[in-house]
Amino acid sequence: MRVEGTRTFSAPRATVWQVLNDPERLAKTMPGVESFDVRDERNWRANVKIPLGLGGLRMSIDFTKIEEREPEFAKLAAKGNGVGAIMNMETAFHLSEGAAGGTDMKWEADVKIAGPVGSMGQRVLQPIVNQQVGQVLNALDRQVQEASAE
Amino acid sequence: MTEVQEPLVVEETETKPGFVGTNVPRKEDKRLVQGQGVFFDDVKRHGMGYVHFVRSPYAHAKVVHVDVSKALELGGVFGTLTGDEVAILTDPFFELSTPPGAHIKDYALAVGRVRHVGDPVAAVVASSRELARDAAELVEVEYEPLPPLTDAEQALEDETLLHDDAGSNVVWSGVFDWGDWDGAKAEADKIVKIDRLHFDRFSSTPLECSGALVEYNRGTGQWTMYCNHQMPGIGAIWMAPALRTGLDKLRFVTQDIGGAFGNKICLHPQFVALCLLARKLNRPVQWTEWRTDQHTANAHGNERIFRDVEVAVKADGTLLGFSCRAIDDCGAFPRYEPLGCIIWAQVTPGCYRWRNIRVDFTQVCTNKSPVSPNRGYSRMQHLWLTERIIDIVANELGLDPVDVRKRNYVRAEDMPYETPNGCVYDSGDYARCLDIALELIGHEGLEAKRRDAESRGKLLGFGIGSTLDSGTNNFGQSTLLNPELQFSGNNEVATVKLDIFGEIVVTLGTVPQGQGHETTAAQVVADILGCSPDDVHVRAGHDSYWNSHAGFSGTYASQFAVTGLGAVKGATERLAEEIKRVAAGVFGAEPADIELAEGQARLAANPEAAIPFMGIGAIVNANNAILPEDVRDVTLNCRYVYVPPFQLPDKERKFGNLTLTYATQVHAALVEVDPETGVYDIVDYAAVDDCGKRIHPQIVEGQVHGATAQALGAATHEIFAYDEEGNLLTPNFYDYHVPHALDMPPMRNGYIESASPFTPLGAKGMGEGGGAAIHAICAALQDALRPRGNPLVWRSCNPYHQVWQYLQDGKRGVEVVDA
Amino acid sequence: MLLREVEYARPKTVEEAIELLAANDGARALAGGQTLINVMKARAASPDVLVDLQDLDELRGITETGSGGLEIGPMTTYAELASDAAGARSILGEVASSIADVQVRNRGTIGGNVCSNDPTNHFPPLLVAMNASFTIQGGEGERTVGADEFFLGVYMTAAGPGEVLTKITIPPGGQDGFAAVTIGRDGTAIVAAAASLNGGARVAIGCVDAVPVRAREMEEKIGHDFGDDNVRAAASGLGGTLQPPSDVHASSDYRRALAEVLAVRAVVAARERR
Amino acid sequence: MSTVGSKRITVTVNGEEVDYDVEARRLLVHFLRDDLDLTGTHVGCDTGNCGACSVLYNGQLVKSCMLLAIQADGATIETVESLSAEEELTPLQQAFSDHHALQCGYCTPGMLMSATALLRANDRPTEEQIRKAIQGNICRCTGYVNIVKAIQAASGQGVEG
Repeated sequence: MRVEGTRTFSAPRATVWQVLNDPERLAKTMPGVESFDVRDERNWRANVKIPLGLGGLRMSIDFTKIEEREPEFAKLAAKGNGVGAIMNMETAFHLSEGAAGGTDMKWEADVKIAGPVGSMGQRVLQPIVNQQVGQVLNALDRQVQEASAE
Repeated sequence: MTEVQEPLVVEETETKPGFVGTNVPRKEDKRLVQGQGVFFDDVKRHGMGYVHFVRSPYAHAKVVHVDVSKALELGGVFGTLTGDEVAILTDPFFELSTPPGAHIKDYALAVGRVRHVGDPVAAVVASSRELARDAAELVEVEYEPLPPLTDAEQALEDETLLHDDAGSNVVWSGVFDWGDWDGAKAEADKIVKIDRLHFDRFSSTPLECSGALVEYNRGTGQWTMYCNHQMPGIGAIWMAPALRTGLDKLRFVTQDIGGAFGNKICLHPQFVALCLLARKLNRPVQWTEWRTDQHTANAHGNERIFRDVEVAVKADGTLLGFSCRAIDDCGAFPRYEPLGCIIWAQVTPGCYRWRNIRVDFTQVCTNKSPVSPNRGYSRMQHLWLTERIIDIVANELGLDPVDVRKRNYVRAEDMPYETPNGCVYDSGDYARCLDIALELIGHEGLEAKRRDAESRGKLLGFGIGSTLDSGTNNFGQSTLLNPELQFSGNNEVATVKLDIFGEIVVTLGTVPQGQGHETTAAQVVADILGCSPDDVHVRAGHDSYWNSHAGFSGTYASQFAVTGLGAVKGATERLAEEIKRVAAGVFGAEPADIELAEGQARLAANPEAAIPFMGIGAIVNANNAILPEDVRDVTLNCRYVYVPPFQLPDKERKFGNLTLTYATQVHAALVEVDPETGVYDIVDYAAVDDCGKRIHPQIVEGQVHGATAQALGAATHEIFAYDEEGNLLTPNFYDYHVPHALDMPPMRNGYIESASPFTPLGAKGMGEGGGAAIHAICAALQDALRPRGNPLVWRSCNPYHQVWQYLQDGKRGVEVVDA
Repeated sequence: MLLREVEYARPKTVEEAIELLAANDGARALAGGQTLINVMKARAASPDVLVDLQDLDELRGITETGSGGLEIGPMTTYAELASDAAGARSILGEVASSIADVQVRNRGTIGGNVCSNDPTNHFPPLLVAMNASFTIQGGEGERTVGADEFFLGVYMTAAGPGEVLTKITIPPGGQDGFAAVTIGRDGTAIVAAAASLNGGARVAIGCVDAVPVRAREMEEKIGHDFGDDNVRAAASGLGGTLQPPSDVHASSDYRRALAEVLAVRAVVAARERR
Repeated sequence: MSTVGSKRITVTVNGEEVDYDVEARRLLVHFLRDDLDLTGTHVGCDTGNCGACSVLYNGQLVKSCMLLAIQADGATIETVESLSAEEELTPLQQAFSDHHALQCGYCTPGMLMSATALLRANDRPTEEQIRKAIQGNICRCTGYVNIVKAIQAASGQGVEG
């Protein structure tokens, strides 16, 4: 399933770029992260418990930065493994100078979920993904604020 | 009299002959209503292990590595089995197809690659069901995803291959060309062209899933499978060579089976895995399939796409013939296929007299669940095509579908009727069945009903489905696909014996799943021996060690009333003759002087001189020194193999009689569509059936009800739908909605009896004809939507969103050109 | 089938239940179990601890508070709602009796229905339309949350970890309507719409997002004119404001179209209720 | 109070009181079938849709696959095995046979329990009420036609299962 959108940050593009490329900060934007380790500057692994009200879906997710053109484009691949679900996601960010020194981010993500959850949860997955994405973007906003405050 | 009368219940004690044709109480019922039936999952053994399969989450992927070590460390785990072991310990199952399909390698577990979601990659055995699943979660499998193929037409391009050994995704292809299609086009006034018709995937989804408890006998090397395989004969033919053992090393035992409908014919891969585990772990192992497993990885009905359909028709609606490309999607492995590539030809012209038919047929593999015969197997798909053609042609030419049918139906006076491809329709009166259906559903009041619906903001639609249920296969048809195959004809076995205390014991080669074989067999025996069905003990279920069986034994393809009961009749007549010889010997009379009645053998001329069956049984089994020499060959244990009168088909012309009997179904439906939402109700329904002589009318009616319900499900909500990743989106009864009690329309039933001239009892196989309901609903929707853009109903499954879509885009994909 | 290992407790009081739920963030309250047990069977989600609320009689029952107002114990089953106990607001019984089947209605509870908040559930949109409020008890005592704030996401509500939903309050009223398209009769909802007319109109749509969606524009356009024409006019364009999921039962566009049709039918049904 | 992973429960099944150690995760249906060997209660799905596992739980119709055995501590359960003694069929069971309301017989135990619950509450149900009462029980053989007939016939005799 594809989700995409745009987001405007009241911070310079360099700051947004920096946040998007800082695993530590990125980690803080993801829901239910229990542990996060940086293998190298292109590869990270996160153990997450995606908060589903009925008791959370545990996954270990490997992130790989597969493409970047500083400061306007980055592409990230995520491969998640959990019981009953396997997730493959590719997400891309386009940053451009926005009005009043702000930054416009155009993003798109292609999320593929296989396994029992993938087939059984169809009617609930899309709302969940949309909602999680919303939370990630809000968290990203906060990180950008913090970063520009520093 | 067209209404089926209320069941007549025969008194338990009644012993008058003439039971065939009456509703005697079903012998199966008592144990089943008391919860005392024995289904495979009810069988337990000391120390048995529970099997859980580790299944692929991917539709298509390389299996890089399977690591079972963590699972083996878990307490209570007895052992595991992986694809690597299977590849060493077994040979691939034999394939029925010619190349490329012939080169496909199909094993009990995935070897090196998974080809559909749910494809088993490993098995774990543990001391409890829960532990087995826990352990299965600890098996680590590394996959390398490959592009999934979920579209049959895309599969034809062979850009991605499922089976490298085959070198193509095509399993089998061939052109069937009967009559003179080009001549028909020249003779026609109009050619109706339909771009695409799509018969969707579904299956009968028996309520009891598949499974078995398997024991291995180290001393004899024999496996015993307490299971629900519905066709053990063919199961053993697949399994024995794969396991590198003999047929007699495989014992299949079934008692009660919770429905099968064809879906329990292709269990050999799972069963081979169980056999390997039972031997490896030296303990009984038990596997119970889950609903989700049955939906993702057992047996779907064939999905079939018809492209470039052309119909040659005269201005008055006389049909001359049709041509099309058929693309059949058999999923990841052929298993029982490519037999579906010929089975449809049993009903090539449907119910109609057109003589010129050309079908370019191709079957391909995709990354979906494998298929297997499913009630109405392969004929259902083809008959949907012929019925859709009738209603589309009528719609396009502004003709009445009733008139078009009556004008083109094979007529009663044409029976027996030879079809363009050499099949022989034995008997029937389609037009009369249609008249009865129209009467039952009140067709004359149709326009008034339309106006009434309109006044309530609804669109009323009327539709007919007229189909044939071809029964008793000539397996020679397989040679039309693969000339190398050494199959032809058909056979079934029964034994009937008279025991020392006078018990009459019957064993069948068939494997019943609710069709009432114990009851109908007893009816036939009782009539011949002059006793009550209550005096006849028909062994429940099937045990391949103790039930005599033949190569084609089993319960499938609408044939029990012909082959099974034909065998019972033959064996009973032999027993009757032996009883008469014994009695004649005792009385110093001739066998011809003896009559059998009231459980006795007696002198017709002097009924006082009678020996009860108990006496006959005692003399032959325990007191035979009193018998004259010339009667001592009598065993009172008679076996008969019924063999239908078939010839080898002509391989060159793909011509010959492929089945013995043709039961008729003519259904009619009224639907009301809510044009705002696409939601529709089936407000009235009529089903008329003609299966020749009815042995047990109540059982026949029950089969009609059930087959109709399954087809109504397939027409409305039942669809195995996949996303582009190859995830099955309807893996359970939430999303795969089968009819519940509130979903069923009122059902009016009628029947006629056109006895078959070709069968021992004048009966025809039946039970698979419900496909008529799919056609009736599609036609009714077409009729209802006509005022709203007259869209083409091109899918066989039409849930509400599909109907709404028709209303939005009015998609046509049909044109009429002057020839 | 075959759940993962789980711990179990069967408290005798709400306080005990809250203690148990607070003690382990993997703990879940078990009400009727008609959703939770199923999810656990699939092992799609697996609580570490189940806190079985079956003995908490204080969470059962329906009290009339006058002019159609109700206080409903969350452990009240669909069957109890259907059996006219909620006579003052007959819509509750009508909707309850159309959920699934007898077996589910005997076990399933209104509290479980709203707390699981599966997008296809009937009660979330209905209770939003009825402007219900939800009383939640936790370690820090009791708080009350309005319907518009209660539903947070799929399987997520304001009743968080260590908390128990103790009361559902329906304000006075009576002109309620509900309309749904389901998969077969009494089947899973494809889209559901609920309306309650109390002065103005409150309209909520289910199965089009993670939470029930208020049709606020439509409500404003309706104002106090519940006539067919005005309601239809008010509903047109509603679909465009939604981003419904698309699945095997419905495309996003189909859900948008159904939302408009069903919203109208729900309002009309509410208007016609006597 | 503390939580448990398993527990000895006391349940009255078909009139007999049984004590049994069960894991907290054990479903009631597996407890009945595998632990107590009451195999008349069947499993036809894994999502609580088919009703083949229907039993009476404290007099109420439930699906035993949607309940944990440990929840049943202290409860009274009736399964299909309780309906009739070895020989005599009840009028409901007899009506199922007389009207050919079963073919493979797999859904029948659950169907009988649903009909029993209906007839205890309403001895003259209408067809609509009967269909509503068995809505939670899937049958793949009969199309429900003869099941509805059989329940009507049984209720004509004003009997409970």
